[in-house]
Amino acid sequence: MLRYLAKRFLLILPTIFVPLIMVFLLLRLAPGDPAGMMLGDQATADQLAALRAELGLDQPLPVQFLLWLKGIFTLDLGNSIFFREPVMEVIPRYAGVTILLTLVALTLAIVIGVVMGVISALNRNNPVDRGVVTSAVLGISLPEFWFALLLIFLFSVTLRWFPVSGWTPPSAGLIAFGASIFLPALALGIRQSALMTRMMRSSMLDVMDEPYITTARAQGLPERKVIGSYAMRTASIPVLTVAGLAAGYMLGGAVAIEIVFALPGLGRMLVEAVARRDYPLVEGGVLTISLVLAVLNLVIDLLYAVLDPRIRYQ
Amino acid sequence: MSAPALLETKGLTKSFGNVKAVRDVDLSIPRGSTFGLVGESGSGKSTVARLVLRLIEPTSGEIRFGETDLRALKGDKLRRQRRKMQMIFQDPFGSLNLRMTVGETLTEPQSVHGLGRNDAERRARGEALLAEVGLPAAAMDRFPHEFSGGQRQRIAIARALATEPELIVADEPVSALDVSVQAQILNLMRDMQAEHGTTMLFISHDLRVVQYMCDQIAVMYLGEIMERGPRHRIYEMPQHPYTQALLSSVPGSPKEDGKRAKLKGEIPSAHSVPSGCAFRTRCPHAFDRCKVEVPVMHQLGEGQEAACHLLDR
Amino acid sequence: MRHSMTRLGTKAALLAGAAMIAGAAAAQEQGGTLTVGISQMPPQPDPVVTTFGINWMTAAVVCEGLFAVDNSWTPQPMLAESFEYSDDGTLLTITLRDGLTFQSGEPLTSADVVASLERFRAAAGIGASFAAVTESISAPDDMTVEIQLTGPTPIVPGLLAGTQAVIMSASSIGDASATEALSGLDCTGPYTLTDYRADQGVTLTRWEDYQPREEESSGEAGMKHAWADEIMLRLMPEPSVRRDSLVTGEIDVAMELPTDFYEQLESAPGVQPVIVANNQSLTAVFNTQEGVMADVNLRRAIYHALEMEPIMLASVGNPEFYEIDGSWIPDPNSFWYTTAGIDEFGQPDPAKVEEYLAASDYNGEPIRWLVASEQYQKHFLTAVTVAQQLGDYGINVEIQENPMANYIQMRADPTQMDAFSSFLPTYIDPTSIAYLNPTYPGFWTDPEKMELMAQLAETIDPDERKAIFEEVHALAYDQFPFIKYGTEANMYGVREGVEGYTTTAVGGYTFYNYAPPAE
Amino acid sequence: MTAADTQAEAREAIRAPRAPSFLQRFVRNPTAVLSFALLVAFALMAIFAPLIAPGDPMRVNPVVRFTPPGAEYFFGTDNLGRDVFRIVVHGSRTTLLVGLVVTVISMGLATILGLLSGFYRAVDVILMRFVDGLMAFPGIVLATAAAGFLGPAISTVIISLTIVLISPSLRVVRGQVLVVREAQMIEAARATGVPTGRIFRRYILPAVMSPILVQASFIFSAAVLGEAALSFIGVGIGPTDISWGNALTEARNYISQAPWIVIFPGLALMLTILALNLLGDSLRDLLDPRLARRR
Amino acid sequence: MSPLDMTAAPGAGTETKVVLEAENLGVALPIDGKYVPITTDVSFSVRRGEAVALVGESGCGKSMTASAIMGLPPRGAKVTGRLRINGRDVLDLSPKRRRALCGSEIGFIFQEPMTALHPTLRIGRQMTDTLCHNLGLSRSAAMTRAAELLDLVGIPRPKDILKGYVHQLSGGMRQRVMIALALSCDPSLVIADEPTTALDVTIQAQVLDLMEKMRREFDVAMLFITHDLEVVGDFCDRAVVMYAGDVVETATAAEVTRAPHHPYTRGLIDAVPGTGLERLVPIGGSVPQIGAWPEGCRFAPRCSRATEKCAIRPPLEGAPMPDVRCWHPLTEERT
Repeated sequence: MLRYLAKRFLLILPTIFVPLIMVFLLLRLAPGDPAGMMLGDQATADQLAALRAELGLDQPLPVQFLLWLKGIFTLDLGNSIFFREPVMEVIPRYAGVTILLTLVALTLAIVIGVVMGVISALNRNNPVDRGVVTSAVLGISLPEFWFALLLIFLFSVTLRWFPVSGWTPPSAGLIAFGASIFLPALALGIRQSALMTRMMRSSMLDVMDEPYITTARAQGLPERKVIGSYAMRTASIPVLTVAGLAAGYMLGGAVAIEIVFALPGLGRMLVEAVARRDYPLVEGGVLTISLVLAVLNLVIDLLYAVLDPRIRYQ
Repeated sequence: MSAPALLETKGLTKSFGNVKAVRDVDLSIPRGSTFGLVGESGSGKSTVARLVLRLIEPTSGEIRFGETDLRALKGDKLRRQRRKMQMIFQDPFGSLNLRMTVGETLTEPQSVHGLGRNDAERRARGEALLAEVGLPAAAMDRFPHEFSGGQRQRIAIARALATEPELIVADEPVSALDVSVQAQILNLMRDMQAEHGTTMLFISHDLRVVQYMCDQIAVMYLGEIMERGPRHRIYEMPQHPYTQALLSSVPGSPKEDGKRAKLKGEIPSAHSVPSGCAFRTRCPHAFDRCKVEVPVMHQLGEGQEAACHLLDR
Repeated sequence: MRHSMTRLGTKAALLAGAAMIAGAAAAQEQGGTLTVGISQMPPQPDPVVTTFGINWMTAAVVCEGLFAVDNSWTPQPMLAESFEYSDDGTLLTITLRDGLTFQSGEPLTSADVVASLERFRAAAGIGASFAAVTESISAPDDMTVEIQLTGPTPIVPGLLAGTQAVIMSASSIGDASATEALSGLDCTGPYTLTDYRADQGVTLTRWEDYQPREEESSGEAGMKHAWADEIMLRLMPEPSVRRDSLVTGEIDVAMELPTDFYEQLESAPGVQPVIVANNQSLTAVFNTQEGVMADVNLRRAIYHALEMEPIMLASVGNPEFYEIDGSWIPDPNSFWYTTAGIDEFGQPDPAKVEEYLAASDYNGEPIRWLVASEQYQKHFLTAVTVAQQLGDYGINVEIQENPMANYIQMRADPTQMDAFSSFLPTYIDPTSIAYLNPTYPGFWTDPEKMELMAQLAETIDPDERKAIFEEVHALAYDQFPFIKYGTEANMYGVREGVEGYTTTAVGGYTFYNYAPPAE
Repeated sequence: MTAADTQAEAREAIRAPRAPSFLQRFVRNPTAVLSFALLVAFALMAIFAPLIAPGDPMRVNPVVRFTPPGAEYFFGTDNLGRDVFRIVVHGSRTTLLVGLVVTVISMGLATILGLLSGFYRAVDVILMRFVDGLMAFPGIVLATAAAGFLGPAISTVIISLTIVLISPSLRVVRGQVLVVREAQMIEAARATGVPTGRIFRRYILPAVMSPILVQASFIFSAAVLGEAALSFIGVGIGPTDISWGNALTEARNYISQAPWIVIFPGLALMLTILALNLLGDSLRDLLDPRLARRR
Repeated sequence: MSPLDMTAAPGAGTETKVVLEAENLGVALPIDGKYVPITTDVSFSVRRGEAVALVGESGCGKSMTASAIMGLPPRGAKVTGRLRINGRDVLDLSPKRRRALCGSEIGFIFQEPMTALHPTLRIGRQMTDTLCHNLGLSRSAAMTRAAELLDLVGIPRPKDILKGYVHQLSGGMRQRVMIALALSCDPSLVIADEPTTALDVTIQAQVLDLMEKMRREFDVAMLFITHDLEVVGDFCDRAVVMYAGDVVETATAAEVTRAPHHPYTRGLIDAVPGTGLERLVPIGGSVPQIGAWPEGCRFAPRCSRATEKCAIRPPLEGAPMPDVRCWHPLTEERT
């Protein structure tokens, strides 16, 4: 298992480098001056040049690239141009929010998806099922940032059940944290939960037709047990496999949600950092997201192995 | 055997990774005969079928088709050679292109091999083929899913006949069919073979079907041929313990001592073929020598051969 | 449009032993928490390292400079007790107030002032202007600072009234450069910085040992009340979020609201909009160095072709929030406010357009006009309305929209642009007006202007200076290196019960004078 | 004797009645018809936008700011006094254009590369590494970086969405090719001597065409959503062009005072995505040659 | 043996006790809103210690009948007629009580043990779930019992197997586990649905031997569902031949395999290649599609003996020959 883990982790590396290199090139070739963004409207040309030199932006591109590569391996991602702090210190502040948001949204999506999918499958073709299937199609078609706006309008502005926005870290109390993250997570998770509902439903329908379910029934096991521990056990495996994709989607989709709910997350930070041409920060952020995603996928792979003994990693 | 062999293999071997699916298979199929290859799952019989058709590349060994060295053929030459050798598959549903009409299915082999002068001629031939396999001409414009399993297998047979091949390899052609339909297809294939004089390599796990269809029979176990010979020798005086066990396991065969099972244990996996004689782990007569020495073929007369150390005694 | 203070405080003024024009309610006492929703936050509180004014907010509450600006944009002493120029006007001697300490407990001495000002001198923006006029800074004794000037100039107190020029203890500065941010602030202001999270907000706690000045509050100058026990600045980049949080009572003050929210805040219970009139000028700047716009007659033609009302309406939307006013200093309260050289501002004059166009070399070439994507309303909408109006005269504007990063880069390159949309706030001193700097994009280097600016820099008498500035102003209204469309107001919102908030463009961050609503 | 004999044996009729054509089945499927009709309606709206809602959609008219929906302004006006109806109608042009172009380019490339990749191992190994890399990374972030590079414009959105969406499409096509490649009909065709080119054309392409079509409709919907999301966060088409996502960027500040600014463009967006998703779903059912899908 | 034996009809002798009795059992499925009969009038009985074969080609309704007996017909199916298990009418039981019969009174052996055993649950867990639920054993007692059962069906190292998963076993082993599972709660009836079809011929022989042994040891009634008449002759006492949803002939296994009376049964025998090389006589055409049964005698369209009379559906009893649903039964003996 450990060897497998190590191998998987090494395999991640090339995967991560594709987006990193793309982003590096995109950014450095992009017009726009980080020094200008940093010093603002009234900086003189001399001051701009001095800052550029200080930031190493006057070096030729290949040199910058090599320095940056070297930085990755020495765990030194440089200093943020805007924050004037090491990227390694800036990123965690933002990454935590996004990761928590994604995890909560993912959990929400999986729970909603599994529950609704099972309910739907057990009521195959009756009004309950049709209701679930219809709302799932609607859910999949819901632009999450728009849905987020509607949620804010309904629950925060009109009903005042939740804070309008902003971030309350878990350290400030679980209830406050829950209240601040519920709507964003719901908005972020809604499409994925609809997808998972459909996936769970169809997977459940498939599994319910499997001979081993008939066996379980033929052994006299009560229906609750047949569904709860025999059918759902296998039916949820495909849901798990899409959880990795969903997590990736959410990490990206979090940008819009973070903007709408004013969460200090990585996605929003990246958009701002791109606007500010804060190269080291963008690159660090991309690296972080790729790593988080890779680790998440690894975890899902391992979970997959736990749930499905047919898959064994050597 | 006096008739010249149409298909001959020597030392045919195929490995997938470190799994030897087929080992040292020597076959000789006389022109115009039906040769049966029988064995349980994992015996490598289907792999042999694909090897002799060059659908997969052998690891080693020779394949001769008439005067042609099949292994020397490549690319377009090999493709053109295929006109002379066709295949019928187990699953008529999977082997037909569901998006092509029966007509297209039957004219395609002709057109790719340049048979027939024009489309009309090829279509006429297609209709004749359909009639031959017992389907109405109206079937030409239908799609495979509009037919029953038996009918689809008829279409597959018609397609195999379309290029007037010298050799047809049939891989479990009836095992997916109901008993009553199976008999139809077996009769059809026997008739076709009689009519066209086609040579046939017939692969099946069903000993009764093989007995019905084949003149020559080879019994395979774990990628090797255990015994081969003319039908009556194999069925009436099997010499290899495996053949004997196989025959007595067939339902409806007389039980001795109230038991059917001749063999203990399970078929070993192809990953761990036993040393010496591949069959020794299940053989009721196995002795020390079987563990270390691979038995050679013993000539037993009338072309019957078996690979067993017992025959040395 | 003019919203005056709702209530006048008396008791609080008595507490401080001085009169106040704007203050807290009669029953106001110290206590409570003031929560402010803010739109942006710098990564660190150090004001020296950034030229973006909005990022000075924290330091404006925590720190003080030698001078501070009053409501007429005139610098008044803050940490300084007094100051005087030498006879030749090249030496400025500043005496510090006695007995002041930093929040760390260290006493305020001239050494701290020298350290702070040396760092300020190396900073961009105003710091650069300061550096340009100073030879050296020295401390003859603990309470005295001497600034040796390069020549006679009156602008130093104005430059030192900015938040970038705040005085921090020398020990906290250490050897940090002007681009190296300090993580904390050790200053002399009424609040201490207790918590700073660049992604969330700031917590400021009242400093009990603060020693206020005794003059009445005016702008940033005078007495600082420090009503709230705690001031929390909460980062809320979305304006709608700040508004909604204000309405739901999560915050007491919502900074920087779009004027579109005005009616809504008016009608919402428990909150009210505050209009900061005369906040800034909306403008266009022309490339006077290269390209078609270098032609002064074309610039004149353009000015006379424009009708300002539709341009301002398109941009601002609500007529209550703008004034059609040509003064380059937008705030009429400012000493420097002038309309010299302007007649009939905002009205087109087709005859003059024809005349100047005929005099120009312009033949319908496209005018490359830069706007920043992030400034859709202020940049794009003004530009597009201008383009429409100019189109009637065959003047062909080609709007080029770019992200801010590219916009800043492109406008600095005289070969890449002919004009760009911009805006201009009120400055303490006209020499600070960025547009008048010859290296500022636009590159207005007219010799007459250069000469006038040099005089302005060296003249000390305020009235003489104003006369010179009016000449510059009139010159700009003849050569049109830039065009002003009008003056725009700003808006923020407060909850009912918040007292002492400012309504003037000067002193936008005087939260220490805001009294939180009673519990 | 044999022919007559086999005739007798096979005497049963050809089983099913003629299967209805794709078109017949399509027409009989209410979901397919409804979603298709909706898309056609949106397409017509885009094509005839200047006739349906004449005038410049970007024209600001501050005097009529925040007018609620009514006879003059069907969908009301926004904070700048722009006609929301006009914005919605004209916005469909951007949305559908981006969706269509992205779908055509990415599915076209994905099909070509997917076929190659499914058949040539070397191509496959390189391509899949690259695709894995792209997929290991949220598309929206990549698109943000690309937008920073290329500047806000429709072409930027098209390029970045194509880059982002080509990976999932390629995976689908390749997956299908790999499945089809293993199908026995391919072995049968090879055994018959059908040349490789013809196998591609007559066997593999038709077999992967259905999933490609289905995938295309989902890619279309993803592209529509992607354009809206990018424009919404401000890295899509710039504020000077019109799109539904763009319209929502500013509108989100006014949802409590003028909800119509948010509701109508969002609704149009959602209906388009819904129609595409439903079309994809029904295509998936309709294009299954076995017609045996339970659901 | 099972606690429900107490409810058995009084007076029934042990050796002749009827365990299963089906009377005009019919299953109909809803297709396009209409109930389509899949099987009709299926009547037969199985006694303790007896193996009865339900024979027929695919689509004849034999598996549907078996699922109806288990009480696990497909969704929406309508089951008609009468069904008695150990003397008790079970069709009227509530689903819950009906389910209670499964496992404890009826054991089930499926065709594909690979898919019939849960892929991601340990074998031990599956067996003990059954044992705990039906017999009220504790986990550890159930584990011991499960190991005993596995030992009984000839599985070496049962403890290890219990910790494993089905995919780790060979085909023959899987079917042994399946048999152990079916017998685990001491049922009085075991239904085996094509239990050897998926196995290789040598393994099939082993499994058949095992089933015979177990049948004796546990003294159960067995309903053996198969398409293979040869296996019937080998393994069963009596046979019920089904065609197109109907029982067409009921007789002893010997009679059915050697001297059948229904033309369909005869046709089946003739269609299988025997030791002789004479040409096979296939049944023409193919099995009608499920539910689309022909009017009258359902076999008539494929029958060489069909006459006009066959337009009327022959009864199982009262036709020319008892227990043969045919107007023109074969009377002569053929080898």
